[in-house]
Amino acid sequence: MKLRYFAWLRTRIGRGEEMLDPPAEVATVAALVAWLATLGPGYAAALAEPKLVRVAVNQDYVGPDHPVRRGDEIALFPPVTGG
Amino acid sequence: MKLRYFAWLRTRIGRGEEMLDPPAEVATVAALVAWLATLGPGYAAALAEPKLVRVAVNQDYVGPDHPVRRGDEIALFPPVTGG
Amino acid sequence: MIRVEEPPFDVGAELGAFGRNDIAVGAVASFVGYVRGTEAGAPLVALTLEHYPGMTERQLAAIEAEARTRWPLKDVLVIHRHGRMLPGEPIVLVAVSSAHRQAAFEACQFLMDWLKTKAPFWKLEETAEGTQWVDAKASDDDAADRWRKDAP
Amino acid sequence: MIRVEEPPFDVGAELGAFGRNDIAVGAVASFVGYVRGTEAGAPLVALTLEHYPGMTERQLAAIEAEARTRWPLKDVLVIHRHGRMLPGEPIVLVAVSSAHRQAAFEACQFLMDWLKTKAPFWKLEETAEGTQWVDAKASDDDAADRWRKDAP
Repeated sequence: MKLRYFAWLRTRIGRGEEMLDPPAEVATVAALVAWLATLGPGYAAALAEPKLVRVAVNQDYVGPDHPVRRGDEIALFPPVTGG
Repeated sequence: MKLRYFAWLRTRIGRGEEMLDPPAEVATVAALVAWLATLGPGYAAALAEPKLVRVAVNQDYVGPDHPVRRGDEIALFPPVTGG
Repeated sequence: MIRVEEPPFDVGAELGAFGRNDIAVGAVASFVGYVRGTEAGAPLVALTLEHYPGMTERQLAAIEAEARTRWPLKDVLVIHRHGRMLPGEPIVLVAVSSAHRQAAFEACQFLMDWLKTKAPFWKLEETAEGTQWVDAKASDDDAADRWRKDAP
Repeated sequence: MIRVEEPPFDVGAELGAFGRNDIAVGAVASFVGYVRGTEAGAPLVALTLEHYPGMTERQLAAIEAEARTRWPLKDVLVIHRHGRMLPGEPIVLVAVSSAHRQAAFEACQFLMDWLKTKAPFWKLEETAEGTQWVDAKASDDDAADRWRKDAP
């Protein structure tokens, strides 16, 4: 699946997007975030406070129980601050 | 005192302003409006519904008990509809 | 600034320049009222705004002063036309600048609501059938009443 | 209309033209957000807006659609810039036209409140000390929450 990161999640993780292939048991947004946090210190720092992480699947906001599937575009970012 | 009329009060009374010298017992806005209504059919028509008449003394809104004095500029008009 | 004037004003020029003199301005809220082409279904030929010279400026200045006591505003601009105007022409413009958006929005709405119920203007509509004074709307009184500060 | 773009836009030209194609428009409410020259007392060098291309346009279109279900609107214009911008430059413009002022005011405020909490933009402030991501404000969530339609 395609992962995208924005704002300080991007700078902490050190990249804006990547293709990843998580194990089959990673079936929800919450599981995906937990798995990502194990990928390295940058990921761990970026995802240390899961309540500050917003997730969009295929460009729509979703909650932690939303399923994630191969082929999805999944974006992680902090609360938005535009306008 | 100087009387000024606006909008449909002006068109019913038939003039925009005039100098008038009401009797001494006409000491309040309410009394003035009642006295004006006796001056002719145009005045009577304009002032038939006193609750539709707004009054300003020296360019400030006032209530029916406000005193009126020689030398005042007193304006009568319907509820405003600008903006 | 309060301006009561007869000729049409240039909405783009006014709003393009407004608030640009102050680098502390983060938010500009504005409202422009235009003459609509129809009233109650009938085509409108023109609208004439009568006003009470002197009292108009006085009331608008008082409304601006009241807004400034309620919100931390930078600039305030109120332009209100009088005289005869055609469909599509602007009647009134209110613009407010502030550091933050909530103050700008609220003050702009407050200024319009109070202006509608306190500024001595009266609308005369002109249609093919003739002319008619516009009645005050209860909804305008209700809108203005939202801003009343009742004693506790 | 939704526009997400990088260069500065001309506030006067946008607002001067807005809503002028429809004689039924009686009211235009608008909001413009500008880059302030200081943040928390420190002079701001620049502000950079990062966004999520694609999702931004999608969310803004959804916000406009939601506003149109709630109020009888004529035109809606949302311009939101991304990239690096300097103090005094406009960041965002929201304009709404309607027959009557209350709908225009409410919809304009609704659009800004929802945009602030739903459109995927992130502000990076640049001062002499370096750069810093702006934290989301609880007050923005509160403002957006006003418009929630809770089930009875």
